[in-house]
Amino acid sequence: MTQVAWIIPLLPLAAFVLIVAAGPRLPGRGAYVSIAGIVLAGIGGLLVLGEVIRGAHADVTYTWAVLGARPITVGFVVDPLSAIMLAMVGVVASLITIYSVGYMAGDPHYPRFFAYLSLFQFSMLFLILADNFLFIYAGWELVGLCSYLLIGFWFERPAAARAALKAFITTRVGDFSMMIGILIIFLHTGSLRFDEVFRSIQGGALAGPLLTAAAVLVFGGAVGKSAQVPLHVWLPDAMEGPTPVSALIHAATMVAAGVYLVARTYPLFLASPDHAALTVVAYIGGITAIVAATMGVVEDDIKRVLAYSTMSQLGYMMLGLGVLGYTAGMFHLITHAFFKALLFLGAGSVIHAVATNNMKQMGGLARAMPWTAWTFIAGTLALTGIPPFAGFFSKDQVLAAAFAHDRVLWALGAAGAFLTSLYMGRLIWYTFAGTYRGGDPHATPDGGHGAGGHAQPHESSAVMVAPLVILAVFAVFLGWVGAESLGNPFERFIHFAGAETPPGGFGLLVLSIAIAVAGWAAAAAIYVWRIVPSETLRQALPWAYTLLARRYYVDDVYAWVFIGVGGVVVRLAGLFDRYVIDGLVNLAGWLARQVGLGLRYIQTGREETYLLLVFLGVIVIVVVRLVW
Amino acid sequence: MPGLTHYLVVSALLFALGLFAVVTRRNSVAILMGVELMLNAANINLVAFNKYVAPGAMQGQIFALIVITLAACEAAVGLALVLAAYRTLETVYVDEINLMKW
Amino acid sequence: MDWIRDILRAVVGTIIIFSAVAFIAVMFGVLLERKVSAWMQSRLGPKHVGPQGLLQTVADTIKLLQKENIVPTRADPIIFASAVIIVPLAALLDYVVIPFGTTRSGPLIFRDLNIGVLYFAATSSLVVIGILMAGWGSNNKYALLGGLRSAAQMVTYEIPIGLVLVTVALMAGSLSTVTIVNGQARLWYIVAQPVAFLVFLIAATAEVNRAPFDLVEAESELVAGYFSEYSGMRFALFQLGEYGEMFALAAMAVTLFLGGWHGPVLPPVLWFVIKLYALIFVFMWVRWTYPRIRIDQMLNFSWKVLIPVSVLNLIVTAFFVVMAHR
Amino acid sequence: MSGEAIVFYLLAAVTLASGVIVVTSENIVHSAAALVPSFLGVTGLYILLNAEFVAGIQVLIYAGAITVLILFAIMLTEGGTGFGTRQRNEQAAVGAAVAAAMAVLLIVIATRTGWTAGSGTLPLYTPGVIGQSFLRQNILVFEGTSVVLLISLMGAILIARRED
Repeated sequence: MTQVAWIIPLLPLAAFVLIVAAGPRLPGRGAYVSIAGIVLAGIGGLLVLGEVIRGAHADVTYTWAVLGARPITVGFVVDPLSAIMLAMVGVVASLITIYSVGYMAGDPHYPRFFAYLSLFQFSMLFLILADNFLFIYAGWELVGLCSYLLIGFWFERPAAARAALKAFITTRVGDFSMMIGILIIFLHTGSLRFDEVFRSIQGGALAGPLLTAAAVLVFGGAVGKSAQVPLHVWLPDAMEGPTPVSALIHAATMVAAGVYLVARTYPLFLASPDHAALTVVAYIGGITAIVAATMGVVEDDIKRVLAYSTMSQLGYMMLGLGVLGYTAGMFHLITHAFFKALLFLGAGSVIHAVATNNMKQMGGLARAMPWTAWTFIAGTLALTGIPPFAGFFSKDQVLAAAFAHDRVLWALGAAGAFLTSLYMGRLIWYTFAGTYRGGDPHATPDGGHGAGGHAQPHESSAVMVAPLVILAVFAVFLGWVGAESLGNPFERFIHFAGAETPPGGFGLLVLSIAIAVAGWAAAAAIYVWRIVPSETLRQALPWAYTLLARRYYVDDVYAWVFIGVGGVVVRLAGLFDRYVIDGLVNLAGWLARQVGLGLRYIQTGREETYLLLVFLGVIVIVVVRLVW
Repeated sequence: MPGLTHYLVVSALLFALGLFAVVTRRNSVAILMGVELMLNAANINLVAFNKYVAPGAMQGQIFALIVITLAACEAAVGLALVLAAYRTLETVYVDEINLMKW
Repeated sequence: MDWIRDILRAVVGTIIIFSAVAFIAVMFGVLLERKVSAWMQSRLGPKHVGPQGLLQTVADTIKLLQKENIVPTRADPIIFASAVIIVPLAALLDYVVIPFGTTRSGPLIFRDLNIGVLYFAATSSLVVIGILMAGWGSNNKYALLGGLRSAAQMVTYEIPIGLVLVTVALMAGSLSTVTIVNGQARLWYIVAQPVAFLVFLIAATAEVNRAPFDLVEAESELVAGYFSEYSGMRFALFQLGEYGEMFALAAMAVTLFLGGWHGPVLPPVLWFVIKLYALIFVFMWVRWTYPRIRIDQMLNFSWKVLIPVSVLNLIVTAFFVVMAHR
Repeated sequence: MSGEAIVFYLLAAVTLASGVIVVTSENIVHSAAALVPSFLGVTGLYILLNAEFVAGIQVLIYAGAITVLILFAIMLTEGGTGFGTRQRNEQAAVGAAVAAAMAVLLIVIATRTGWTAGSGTLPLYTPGVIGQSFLRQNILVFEGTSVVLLISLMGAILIARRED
């Protein structure tokens, strides 16, 4: 299986082609084909994972083209890193696709959704299996495209169309940076293949500040894709897409591709002098972790809260990688994928039931939809790092690595963990506790994704609940594979020489738990016991609230820079274009016209004129000949 | 005794007259007349060369005869065209026959 | 310079024709016409001027000479005047190649051109131009219609005449009229070419605008055709041209088919004159016997009957000539 | 001045004077009528050049047929009624200059070139000799011309035919 792992991405691709070609005529209007493709791919991924755990390894390379003396090779690699990603993506995507059958039921563009989903799955698996920068870049762009298509799936909604464009353009900035980085690497090492590139770097083909620059540029791609500061602005808006898409792309897989990219090209970062590149990675991650968490505290849209949470957790992963916690970062990636997918799907289930995204219009849903509520709470506990849920192990490892490496970064992470508990607690109490504050769900106009005609919120269908339950199981128990008390099997499987996570120590463990619990307590104090009600806080700190609600004005700065300043530049360029360039073009046209107007006295269409000119010519020739 | 040059001069003048008619006349029939004059000038040349430059040969006269034949063809077709144009456009002035222009 | 002598001879000959042959013949022809018509209509005809009215035409000519030359107001004076000259001149030029007889020093002919028959066709075709000019120059719709009809008719009937000329030239192996006449010393071509003779006779009748092809001058339709506006001596000159053309065609018919001057006992010139007047009489006979035909019938007859027949005749003749030379 | 020269100059004068009328007359019928003496003058020149057959054909075709055809065309179109109409286009002056320059150039070339006078006796250009030449040395030209003649005959009929 390992040697033919390239089949795995082709299964969703085949599903995509089938749905595009046959569409609604397929069983389940294309959904079953899509599910079959990704489930088979997921099984394949698990098989590969099993074989890799037992020591299998594959690296297949073909020479695709030769540029001068430099062969461009393409191929795929199966090692622990790609195997675990393959399995994770396969399983999570399978569950989300199954969930989508229920969530998207009744949508007029049902087959198109599954076609996009399959195309995305292909792209993601392709990206994971890439053994060279070319393939990873191609997969990178493909998932970007799918993200664009899926965010704008309800393109008839202006907000969705705008969000899709925003995501596409923002990630494009990162992608461009990544392309430059790849080109620098190719220029100096003469290869795009990871093995050869790393070997060349060890041989000193690329070193010093240039290497750092290349690494940071490649990391720029990850910043864009993983929604790290300062390219994070697209992810909250990306929640305009269907919730399964948010779960699959903007929580579990695609945004994790940035982390995967850093992990995949880790030798590049590690080779950077004084760990400069890794420091950049770590600080970007740490800042993102806390910035996103603070923004999440004031957000009312349930999906956006989760989106900020995702950004924050991605920041943790980056932080982990940046502080030499290679295993910790990857471990957090895997666990996060499961519990964040669970949270998103649960949020989707809630939205499906109440037909709104606004948490303030929910409440008391735990009674109406217990399955959703309990799985959601399990995911939340995992996220906030309450033992023994999955997030506890991974986050703890990240924080331990940060503590060992840089206390400032640890402080950022710890503050983020506190805030995580705070906003997640807020979310839980707003949504599931108390009494129902919303109106008739189907009276609200925001029911564009198949809200049924029911007066009271009720539990979602089995096809939606079943994935929740499976994911909840993962969220609860997956952490143990990285438990140090069990010898941390995950680290034995995925590790990187020179970036071993140091053991955290018991004190740190307790501190971490205490921070998480403190967050929960703060949330309870504000939202349940109302010791310090949120309104009071808002009035006491209006500037802080405004700052957070306006997302630190980043969007406004961008708007000012790109629309204000950029607009001026563009307008100047427009003037230049209109008067100088167009002037030149019009001058050419005007000249041609004037010449034509002049010449048309020769082109009269009458034989007399032509004959006269002929004989004039004859006379000139003869005179010249006679005079000569 | 008039020699070759005499005939050539007459031919040249006749040719210039024909050319003048062709270039300046508006009436298409008059243009055809100019063409006939030019052809006559050419024929004078042919026959004169036959007599003075190549007395033993026949080609000068042969070609003069062929030119006359073709002139008849040209006149027939040309005048047929003039008639057809006149029937359609009710004019024989070439600068007014400009339906296909611009 | 023998060709200067030729030109002088031609000029002198033209004068002689003009005075002797043409004037006298034509005047006599006009009288004959009136006499024949009178005879056919059981009348007497001119009888008072001269013996048996012989000088009637002379008197008429003198009368015409005295008459005023009227030029219509809107007429084109140059064209109007020059048309009068072209018509009789072209008719008279035909006589250059007619061999009237033979003497001990050679044939009695103004110039025995080696392109004789071609010359005849060329000069007789010039008449059309005169007629067109007369018709247009008169600024009279009858004249213009008559001129156009006449031109169409003459152009049409020139073709069978030309084909017949070629046929006979083929028989004789020459374009020279003298050679053609000499070729008939033993057998007149009318025997070998009866079809060609008939075609020629019919076409000649049409060529000179005589009945039944006289619709050009149809009094009932077009007054007098292209010379409606002409008066006095100009009218006489047109008459001269017409009769001159008729005599020329008759003379050519004699030359081509009736053996020219050949004949027993009588002197050659006399034989020629006898044959000529016999043909003239035939023309007149036809004129006063047959009714006029319509213009479309006339044109159709030439294009659909005469020309195909003469072409066929030419081909057959050519075939036999080639076979005979084998 | 010899007799031949007198005749030559006479014929040349007739030809060119008529030609001038042809190209300058404001009356199209006058132009057409003036073609006749011009063609006949050229005919005379042919006779001076010992080309009697060409001369005969010239009279038959040009004077007899083409002129009549032109007159017919004039009568069938506007019959020379366009007296008031401008007969010359706007490039008359330039055209006159070009034509004059062309005449001067041709005359200069004709007088400057040293024509090699051919040796040999002038044969008698009888119709028979010309016919033999046509059907022996120049058979291809002859046949080609006859095809052109046939085609133009049919073409002229086709073009001038009134479509009913």
